[in-house]
Amino acid sequence: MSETLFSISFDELCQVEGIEGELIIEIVEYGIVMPINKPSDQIRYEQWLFDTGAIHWVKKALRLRQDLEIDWVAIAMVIKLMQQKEALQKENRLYQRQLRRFIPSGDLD
Amino acid sequence: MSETLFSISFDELCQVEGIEGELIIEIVEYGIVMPINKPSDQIRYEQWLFDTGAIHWVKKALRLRQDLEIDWVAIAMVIKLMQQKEALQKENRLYQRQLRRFIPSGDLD
Amino acid sequence: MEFKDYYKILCVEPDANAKTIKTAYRKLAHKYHPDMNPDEGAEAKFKEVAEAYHVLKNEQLRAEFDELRQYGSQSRHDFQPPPGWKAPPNTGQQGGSQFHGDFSDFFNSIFGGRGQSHHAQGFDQAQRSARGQDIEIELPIFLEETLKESQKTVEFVMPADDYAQTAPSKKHLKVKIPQGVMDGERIRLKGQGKPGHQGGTAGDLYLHIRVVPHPLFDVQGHNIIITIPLSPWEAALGTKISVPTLDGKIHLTIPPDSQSGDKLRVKGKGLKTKTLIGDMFAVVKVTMPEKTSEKGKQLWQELANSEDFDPRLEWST
Amino acid sequence: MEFKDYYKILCVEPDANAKTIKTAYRKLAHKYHPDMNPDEGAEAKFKEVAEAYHVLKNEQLRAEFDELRQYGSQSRHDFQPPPGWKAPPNTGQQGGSQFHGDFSDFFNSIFGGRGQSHHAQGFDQAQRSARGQDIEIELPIFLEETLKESQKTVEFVMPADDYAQTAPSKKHLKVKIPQGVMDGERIRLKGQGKPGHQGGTAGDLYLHIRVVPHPLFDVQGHNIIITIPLSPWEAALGTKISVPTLDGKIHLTIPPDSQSGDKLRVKGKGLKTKTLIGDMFAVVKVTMPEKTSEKGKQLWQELANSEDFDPRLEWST
Repeated sequence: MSETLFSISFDELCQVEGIEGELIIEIVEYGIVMPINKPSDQIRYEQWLFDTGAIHWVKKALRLRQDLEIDWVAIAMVIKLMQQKEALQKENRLYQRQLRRFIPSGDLD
Repeated sequence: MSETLFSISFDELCQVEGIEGELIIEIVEYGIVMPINKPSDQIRYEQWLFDTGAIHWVKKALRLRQDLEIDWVAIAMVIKLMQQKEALQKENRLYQRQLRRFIPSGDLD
Repeated sequence: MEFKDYYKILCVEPDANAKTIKTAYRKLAHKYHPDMNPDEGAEAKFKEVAEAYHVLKNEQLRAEFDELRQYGSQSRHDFQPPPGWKAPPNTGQQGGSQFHGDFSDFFNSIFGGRGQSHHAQGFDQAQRSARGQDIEIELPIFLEETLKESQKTVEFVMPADDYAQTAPSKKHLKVKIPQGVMDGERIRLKGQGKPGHQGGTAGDLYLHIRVVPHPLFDVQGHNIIITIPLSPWEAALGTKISVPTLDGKIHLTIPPDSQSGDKLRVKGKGLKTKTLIGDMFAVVKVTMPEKTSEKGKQLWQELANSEDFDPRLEWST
Repeated sequence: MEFKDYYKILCVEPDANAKTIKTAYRKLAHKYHPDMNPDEGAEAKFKEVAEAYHVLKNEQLRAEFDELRQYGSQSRHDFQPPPGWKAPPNTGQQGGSQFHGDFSDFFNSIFGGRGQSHHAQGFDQAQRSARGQDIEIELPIFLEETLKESQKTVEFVMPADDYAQTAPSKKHLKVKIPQGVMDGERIRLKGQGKPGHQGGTAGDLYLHIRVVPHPLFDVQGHNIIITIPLSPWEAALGTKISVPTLDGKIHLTIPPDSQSGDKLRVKGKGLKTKTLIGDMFAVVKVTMPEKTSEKGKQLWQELANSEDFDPRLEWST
């Protein structure tokens, strides 16, 4: 039976992506992702914990940086917009499903 | 009675924003906006026509570039995502309105 | 007037170099930029950050600020420029970005109109051209009005002149709204924006069309959707009803044994542009009376006994 | 094998300088990047562009390519490297971005495994660490399964080893799915990804939770919504019905004179996490029988006569 985790530590994240801790601190400073234990602010970065959804965005941010050579400010903006888009798409699917319960023929055409 | 227009010419756009034509060509090259008569491709840029919605995005692109000092690739990505977000929000509003016709009490809470 | 410590605003040390200042600015700016952050207060925060950067990125302004800062830091809350400080008269705000050039009283008291043209390359409208600014306003329009060309009187406030002394003024403008405008479209009224300066042309006025949500019709592309409330007996027996459209009523035949959610298409009763005409979709919604009479209750009971119907058949499979 | 003209792919002249090449690459890359463009074919196009850039941005690779290009441009459609061309053996693909390092046969035939580690700074995983790659798979889960901790057997394909000779293989893994997982969440299984190389630790396996749309229940936050089909007489007279929830049936009292769209709240029958329990909302939907008996028609007619009800009252105001 494998252990299931919902988080990843700062150290582990450094290993996963093979990137410097500084880069991760940078990513956090730009607000691309937020450690789940950050708010207390007393926490040193070595103790940061990220949720497993954050890893997905960290990887995407690194990929965008590498593939498109855009800087952190731009990446932060792009990631934020992508996250908002994802949330809207999810909302959309819910509304559509709900609507179809009342109009089974679904979308107009 | 004022004349209503749905487009703006390349020349006019240069005056509006007080920017060089080169910058506008750049914006078009990055796909941030598209002249409405572009597809024919034979059209020289001096003859480009933009729809009045495009102006809105041109201005936003210039503002982002000035205020945040991000480059064109990043601006193109940000603008594209903003446009997609806007479309999703519009769709969302339609679904919500439709849903409320069948569930008048609207959102759950 | 409160003293503004631009270093504190950007969270940098007073000896920070240009690169550090730029990085600090951008980190804060992308967080609070009104295009990225709709929160109340974000725009004000962005303006503050932009003003700090505007001063600190310019060597001369920064030097002047540094000088003042030593003086100002002693009288933080009731700052006045030192006697003899040569603040040029405020020449007002100038174009470019909608954010730059909109500086605080503190800024204006120490720098006046100076340094307001340090825009990025290509944006330096105020110096190269005196074309008036564009103005954009929202124009609410009823769905019915989009069916044919209509006339509207548009009211808006013309902002104060950038250079001279005119105050903001109310403007009225008669406008022809073309057939088939859609929600979110922008209409351009050439030369109806802010007047130009020194012979420059006037800016344009943009009308951002907002189609007012209709009590009966929803819009989907060029089609409109109406919900048709039917009593259960109308749905069961079928009926002919009079249905509103955007231009007058039509008669619609509801077939017997209609169901909630059934959709009837009415050709050509949607939105109209010069090139295409949408349809209207009528969606059946079976609606119950608010109250039932004693006679009614008896009839409902008889129906319950007579009809062989399990509305929740899907639950048992 | 087809000859790939990397200059054509980037739309640049063969004498383009490094800056032009970079600009050309970025212009194309942001258009086709899989994170930005979901269209079919976009990813293939991006990989092509990335490969071209990978070669042309590297002086040595570019020089070798230029040499080959003169040779290759003669036999465009059936390209073979010239006799004696020293293509090192393909050492396989290596980590970093999910796109870089995934080169065409053409690339491999001329450069082999060389030049595959020219990633941007900070990404050069392959050289600094031999930790295995992470793997992410989608895990469909039924809504009912989220109510309590459950066990699942996860099946996935372990990709081929980057370095050695193992083929892709099917893996089975028993996994404990915690109570209250939500759609879109990711679960991490430490060390269950690709094995490491030369003593490196294994990568992780991520399970991306996809809650399967339920035939009856919709999810909104921690609440669930069920539509309750009622016959018109049930709605009029009220009734007691048995309603499914995620864990067994409950009895629900429908009051008389219920209306389509009415919403009943059933406390505590929503989704459950360790810290909170959502509610179930039951939404009434008045549903007509598919067919009406002769007796029924008569009763409907009597109801029509007996009840004083205008379902379309809102249209006349």
